[in-house]
Amino acid sequence: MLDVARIRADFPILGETVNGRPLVYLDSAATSQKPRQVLQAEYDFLTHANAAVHRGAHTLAAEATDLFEDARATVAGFVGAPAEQLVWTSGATMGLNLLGYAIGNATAGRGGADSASLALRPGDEIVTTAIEHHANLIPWQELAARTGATLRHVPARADGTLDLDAAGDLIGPRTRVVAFTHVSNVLGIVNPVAELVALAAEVGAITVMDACQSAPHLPLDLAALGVDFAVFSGHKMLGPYGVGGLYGRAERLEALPPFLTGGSMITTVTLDSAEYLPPPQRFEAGTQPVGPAIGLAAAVRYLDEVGLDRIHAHEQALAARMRAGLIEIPGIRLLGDADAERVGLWAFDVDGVHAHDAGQFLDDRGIAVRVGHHCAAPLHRQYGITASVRASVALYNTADEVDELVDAVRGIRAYFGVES
Amino acid sequence: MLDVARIRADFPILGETVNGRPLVYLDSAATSQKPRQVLQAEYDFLTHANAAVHRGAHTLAAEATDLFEDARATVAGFVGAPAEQLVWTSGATMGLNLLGYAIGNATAGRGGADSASLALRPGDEIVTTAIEHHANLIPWQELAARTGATLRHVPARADGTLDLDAAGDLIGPRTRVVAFTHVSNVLGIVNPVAELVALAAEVGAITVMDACQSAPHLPLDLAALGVDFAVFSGHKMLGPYGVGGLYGRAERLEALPPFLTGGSMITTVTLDSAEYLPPPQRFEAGTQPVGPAIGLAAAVRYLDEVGLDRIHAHEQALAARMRAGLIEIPGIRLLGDADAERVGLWAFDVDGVHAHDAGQFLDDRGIAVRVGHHCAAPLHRQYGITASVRASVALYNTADEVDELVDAVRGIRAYFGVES
Amino acid sequence: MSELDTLYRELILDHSKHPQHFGLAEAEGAHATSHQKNPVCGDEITLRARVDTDGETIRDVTWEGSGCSISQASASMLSELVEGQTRTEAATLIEGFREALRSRGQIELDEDVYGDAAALTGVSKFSARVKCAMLAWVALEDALARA
Amino acid sequence: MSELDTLYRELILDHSKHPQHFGLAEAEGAHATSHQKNPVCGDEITLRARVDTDGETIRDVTWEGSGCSISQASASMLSELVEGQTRTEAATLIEGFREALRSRGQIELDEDVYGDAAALTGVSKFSARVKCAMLAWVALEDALARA
Ligand SMILES: Cc1ncc(COP(=O)(O)O)c(C=O)c1O
Ligand SMILES: Cc1ncc(COP(=O)(O)O)c(C=O)c1O
Repeated sequence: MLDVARIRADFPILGETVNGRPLVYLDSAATSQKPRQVLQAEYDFLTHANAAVHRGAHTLAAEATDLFEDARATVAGFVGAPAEQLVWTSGATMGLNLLGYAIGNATAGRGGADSASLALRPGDEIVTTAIEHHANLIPWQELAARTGATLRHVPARADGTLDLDAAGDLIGPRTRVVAFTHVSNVLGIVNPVAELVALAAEVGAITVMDACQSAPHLPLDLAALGVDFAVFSGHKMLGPYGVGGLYGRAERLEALPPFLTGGSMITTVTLDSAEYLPPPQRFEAGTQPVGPAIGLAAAVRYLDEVGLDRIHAHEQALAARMRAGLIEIPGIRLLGDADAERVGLWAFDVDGVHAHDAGQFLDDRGIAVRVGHHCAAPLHRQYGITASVRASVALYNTADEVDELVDAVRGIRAYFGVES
Repeated sequence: MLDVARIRADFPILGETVNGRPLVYLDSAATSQKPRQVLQAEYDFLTHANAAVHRGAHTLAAEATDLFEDARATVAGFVGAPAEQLVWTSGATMGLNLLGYAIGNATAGRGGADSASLALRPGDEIVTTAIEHHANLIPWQELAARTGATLRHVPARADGTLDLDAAGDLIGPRTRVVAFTHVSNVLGIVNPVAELVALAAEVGAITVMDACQSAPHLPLDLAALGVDFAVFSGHKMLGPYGVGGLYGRAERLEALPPFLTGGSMITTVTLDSAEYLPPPQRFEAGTQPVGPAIGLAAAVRYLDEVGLDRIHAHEQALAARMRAGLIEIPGIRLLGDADAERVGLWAFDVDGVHAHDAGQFLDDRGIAVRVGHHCAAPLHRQYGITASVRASVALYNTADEVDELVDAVRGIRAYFGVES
Repeated sequence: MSELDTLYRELILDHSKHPQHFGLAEAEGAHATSHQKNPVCGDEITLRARVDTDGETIRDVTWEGSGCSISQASASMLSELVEGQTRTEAATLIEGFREALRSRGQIELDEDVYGDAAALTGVSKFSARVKCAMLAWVALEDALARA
Repeated sequence: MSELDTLYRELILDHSKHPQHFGLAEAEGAHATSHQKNPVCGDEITLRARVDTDGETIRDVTWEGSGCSISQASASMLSELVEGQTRTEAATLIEGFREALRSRGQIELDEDVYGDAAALTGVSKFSARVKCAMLAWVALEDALARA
């Protein structure tokens, strides 16, 4: 069991009131709140050791470099990776774009000899899924458009689970990339990574996993999962804005041409050409988000101290309680109500009331949920709606908060005059 | 005159000691220190109003969105631009890569009808200069390599000033992009922007200005300077890591195809294609560095309150004092010692002593300077060296600190046994 | 009246449930149409109108769309309001409406001028909803610019 | 001795001013060469060596390069040290050297084992300079791997 009261005391914002009611923050899937320890770590760094890293010989710079590289090792360890296989990014969106553009660059003949293995030819296929966040969809659309490759999609069944039979048919000898999310930010279902990785391995395709919604909620061992690449965002896992991670298997990272270019990622530069450092530096052009990286290291230390197993159990219990309450309410339809392993979020549709209005009603009671398509418009279209309400929990949420949500949801349709 | 003592009190790190000596921080051109007000602004936001912006209907999200957009207006105003012409980036390197890739995308036929105006054809020329930071050089090398355009360079004279006659010859009908730095991070010289803009305008080329080293040190009015695009980094201007700005003239931004793709930059998304929002959102895929942006707004408010005119005067006085001291020392050669307007930095070479050793000697006295090629390897090659020592000041530096530097530099060659 | 009730006035819920001028008229030569979208929540509105042969008077405002009650009610109220007004009057109304909605509760909409749409005054205190209320008005502005 | 003097021992300054084995030998078939670079400060070292016909003994270590006194002295000291050693001995020396330099002042280099190069012990407390001292050693490691 988690000592949630003690945890809450570390998150100053949870004491806020909204419209005169205590804040009930159920929007952690959009962005999590940050504990004191994270803010303090960044503050301490900026007031005691801040200096340009990897570039200076002075004491402060050496100290800053050590702290920055320690942060890399800490965050890498948290996701089951050696330090040198973790590239800092500004967030998951950036990490996925990095992959799309770097593969595009390989296709354009940039990079070293082994980069050719990543080049796409017209007719090659990129496979993603029907449930992706736009960040794991549009970069692949653009890569396909630039290279002449074809984009295909693993369909989702009505209950939100991926159709693995269809995936088996789709993934074939022309497949070069298989990009999928570990956990959908709308459905909360943990996808069958092992099966997808096996299908991709059979045809030698690169796997790219979006770990945004799993990293803060499940014990994560990327090396064991066997994916080639994975991305996550700091701000969703108790960390600061402006930092995220890209994990890559050593030989895949090594083969990848640079994406962003500039300072600190080169060995030799003349006016007309440049040679590039090995990973991870090759992908870290310019000044890195040093403060945010140090903050993120404090965040994963915090998560580790509480324990991901316990966090997962706590959040699953809250999700189960939420489901039990919501399915009793007339006119509420849960999206992705499958019998599957999941994280602590539910998106739902309120019959006869637009999600925006439902969200406003909840906000009036101090309850912060997300409304809209949650950057997964195609998935909402599949459910015949343009928007839904999503309530998502984190380690700092309580059963009482879940009950308050359920209670409030019960009042929505009456308020808007929709008969049940 | 600046009340430097009062300013210093706002920067907690300036009270640190290094090797038992009070820290003399002369490396602000690499990264500046951050005042309490900036740290506090970010802290207040994260502990009172943090939520996902542009995406939620709940009160916290609305508050966060307002603060985030207010920050945009503040930072835009600081550089002389309307809010909607400022795109958030993770830093200057990212902003320059955004331009390189977006122009590449236009060349590949992406973007709207007016994007075609930005497309490059083989034989087209991109002009940059011999004094650029790698961040304003390698992205153009890569763009040239991907599109078949040719990269050319405005040479620098021995005193570090740009050779405008040569620029006049170089910039011609085939020139499509002219990219130059406002102030070199090695030479400190303010470049002739008006002349370069006029040369580019004559042939209809796009101008891209790197304002990294001017934004924190000079009053900046990008609209008045007439450049098409400009970039700067938050961490060099008293702001947090992980945020920067890209300014664009309205019609140029409008013509530019997207670079990073993902959430929050689209209107309609299907599984196979997407339509994009107008600027600035078109260029802001995924979660933005909200905390850092709010911190950066506090930083520019701080700079504005002190006054850029007064800051510039103070820093110029320190630079003049530094020059007067250094040129008296045998074996010291200043790079870019031209009779030109400049900011407060000097790079120099110590005859017979490697820059790394010189920097170590200064560090022993608590003086933090930068040593190396400062991400401008070609420029150092032109001076026949691979590395130099650079001392750079900011508003919080004092005349005493400059004197300490000069004093210490006087001892370098003797320590390393080099006769003068 | 609770905060929430100042947003969801009875009149707004009425209009959203019984939208006026709903259902797009057949497009003829004289009609101008505008499609507007709020990308965050997927609200969409298509609005159509024509300007009379006098070159001034707005006629036959119809619309279609889906979205939250604020955006739907606003389209309904707007259509009633501007039917028969001149371009210039409509432009003034739109400007005034925009200003009031962006005023964060500082400016009230006058019922004598805005009719039922004055009930949207309360939206200005909910900055995340201003776009919803503006959607139809932006569509009309856009349509008139092309009519 | 000041902190700085623990870094810049007399011996280091001597070697950097009078580098031993400096000047690359002509490359013959049996020679292996490695070029290493520290991208931050532009230090460069090219080191060449050959392994005797016994397949073990290191001979004719020469080098060339430019950089700070630490990197130059380290190359000079290393060349003296490994001349005539076996591959295995050199590998052990390199490993021990790397460990000591990364120890942040915890591990001392034994003068009986490392000769003049033991004077580089002080570098381990200056983490930004560890790369400088390692440069030649990495070059030797790389060259031997190909010899
Ligand atoms: C002139 C100049 N341009 C570009 C950059 C790159 O900025 P950043 O590393 O913040 O992206 C720097 C700083 O390193 C610089 O001084
Ligand atoms: C599943 C998933 N993927 C990608 C993203 C994009 O993350 P970011 O906006 O931090 O780049 C998100 C969050 O919005 C997400 O939930």
